[in-house]
Amino acid sequence: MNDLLRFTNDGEMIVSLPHELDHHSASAVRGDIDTALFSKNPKTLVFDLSDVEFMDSAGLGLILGRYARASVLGIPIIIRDPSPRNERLLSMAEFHNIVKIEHKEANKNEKTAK
Amino acid sequence: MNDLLRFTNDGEMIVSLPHELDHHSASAVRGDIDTALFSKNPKTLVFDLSDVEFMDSAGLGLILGRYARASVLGIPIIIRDPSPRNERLLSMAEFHNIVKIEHKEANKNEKTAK
Amino acid sequence: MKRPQNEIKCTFMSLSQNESLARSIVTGFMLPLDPAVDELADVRCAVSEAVTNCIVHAYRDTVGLITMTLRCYENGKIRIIISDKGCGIENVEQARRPLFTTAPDEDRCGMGFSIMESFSDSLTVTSQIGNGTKVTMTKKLSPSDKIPPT
Amino acid sequence: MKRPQNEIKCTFMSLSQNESLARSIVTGFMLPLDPAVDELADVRCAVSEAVTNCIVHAYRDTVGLITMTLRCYENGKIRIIISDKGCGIENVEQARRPLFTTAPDEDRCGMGFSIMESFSDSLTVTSQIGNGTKVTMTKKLSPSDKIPPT
Ligand SMILES: Nc1ncnc2c1ncn2[C@@H]1O[C@H](COP(=O)(O)OP(=O)(O)O)[C@@H](O)[C@H]1O
Ligand SMILES: Nc1ncnc2c1ncn2[C@@H]1O[C@H](COP(=O)(O)OP(=O)(O)O)[C@@H](O)[C@H]1O
Repeated sequence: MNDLLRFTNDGEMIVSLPHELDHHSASAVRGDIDTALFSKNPKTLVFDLSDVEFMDSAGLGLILGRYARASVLGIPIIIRDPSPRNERLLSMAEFHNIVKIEHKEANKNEKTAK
Repeated sequence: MNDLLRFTNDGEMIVSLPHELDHHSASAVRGDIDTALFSKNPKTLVFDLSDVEFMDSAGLGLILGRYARASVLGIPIIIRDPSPRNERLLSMAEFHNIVKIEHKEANKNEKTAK
Repeated sequence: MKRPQNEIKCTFMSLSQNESLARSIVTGFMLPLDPAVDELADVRCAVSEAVTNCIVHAYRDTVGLITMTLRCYENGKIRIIISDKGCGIENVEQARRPLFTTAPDEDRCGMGFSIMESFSDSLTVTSQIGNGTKVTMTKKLSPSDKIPPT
Repeated sequence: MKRPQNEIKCTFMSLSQNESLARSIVTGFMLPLDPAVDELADVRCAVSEAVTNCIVHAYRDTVGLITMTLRCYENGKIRIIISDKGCGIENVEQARRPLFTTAPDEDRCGMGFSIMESFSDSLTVTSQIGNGTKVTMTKKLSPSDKIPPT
């Protein structure tokens, strides 16, 4: 995976989740995410869902598993730019209660428009 | 099918073949093409292949069947803008010998560029 | 039930790469039925859950065969049956509860059956320890507003 | 031959809408193998020909079942078997000749077997009158230049 992980100057570790996020693809990225999480010790862990066209409960499980690890390290999690459909899936598993879900794409476009 | 058939001022009847041209989709358009061919009596019958992403021998058969009917009516056939892959398929069935294959998209772009 | 208008039965190995294969098959089967975008997405997701369960739970640490049958009927109803010959489920009622999972350490979150249930009109699960599990889902597609091809 | 790395067997009705379904299945099966664009297109076309023949010739004026089996092996070889229980072919050698067709008035142009042959590495056709036809194709995919996912 090429652009799975990015690190910003303000301490965000951004995980760009794959186009089709199922058990197969989740298993393929999990190790890399965990390794980076422990070695880079970011200030915030961001899951960028803007490219995720398909997601099932394996995506929920992937995020939940990282949430558990990040919590131990005291690192907050943000879920960024889920599609309406994926946000519905996240709320089915009550993710709204434990992580911040934000929409940055919209803001970005606003800024560009000005 | 919405834009299957178009008629130009210089007597061309243009058939825009579907994205996936197999036996199923060929059967769906065949009747409309033949009805128009006999009722509108165009000067030239053009098969526009620019949108055809997939084609198998059913596409060859569709064109060949129209070729036979058009020949009886004295109407010449032009195959326009096949992809390299589809042109290879046409030449496997020796279509070069019986119909004109032309590439107009390139010309069009040239004109636009000027 | 009446004769199906179309039917496909597939048997494939319980490899995780076949999760996307199963979704491709469902998509290919449903597209001629002209489903709404969300209906197709619902069914793709429900199928993905059922197939993943066979791979992750039924054939844990082994590879076995998964059977998927898709049927559609004249009234726009589709029926999907996904079965395995794996370990089976001890307590189906418990397994179907939201958030219940026997594999939390593998990032399973126990939402598989809940998703299948909410993305279909009916979900039946039958299972026998040591003999496998069969999941049946039905969904009625909304009437298409497009003109059917003649 | 060695055990396949992956395998799927499907049985579906001989309806023309299942021509595209068969192509979807092949695509879903091949994508994880990371085929070259032209290799995938070749196989999709060859499969389309074989499946269409079952619909048009084997089960002419009736609906029967088509079976498609896809296998891939470690060395990048894939094997595709498409069979029907339809009318069978009287003279296979003749049927395989370019431009030979028994259905010219239905816009068949007799290029099906030629295309299957040129788009695969090997084509075997066995048939029995009244018992059906079995088409087997193999193709070796070129080694992928992309890094396999770890
Ligand atoms: N096909 C199956 N074979 C065996 N056990 C299964 C199967 N499907 C589900 N289960 C059991 O039911 C439980 C709940 O399933 P599910 O709701 O899909 O959540 P999850 O897959 O996240 O665990 C699983 O943890 C497993 O114990
Ligand atoms: N599955 C089949 N069952 C019965 N006959 C077949 C089958 N496949 C091919 N044939 C026969 O072989 C002939 C040649 O097939 P093909 O090369 O695919 O050309 P086409 O399909 O255009 O006729 C067909 O016209 C038909 O008579």
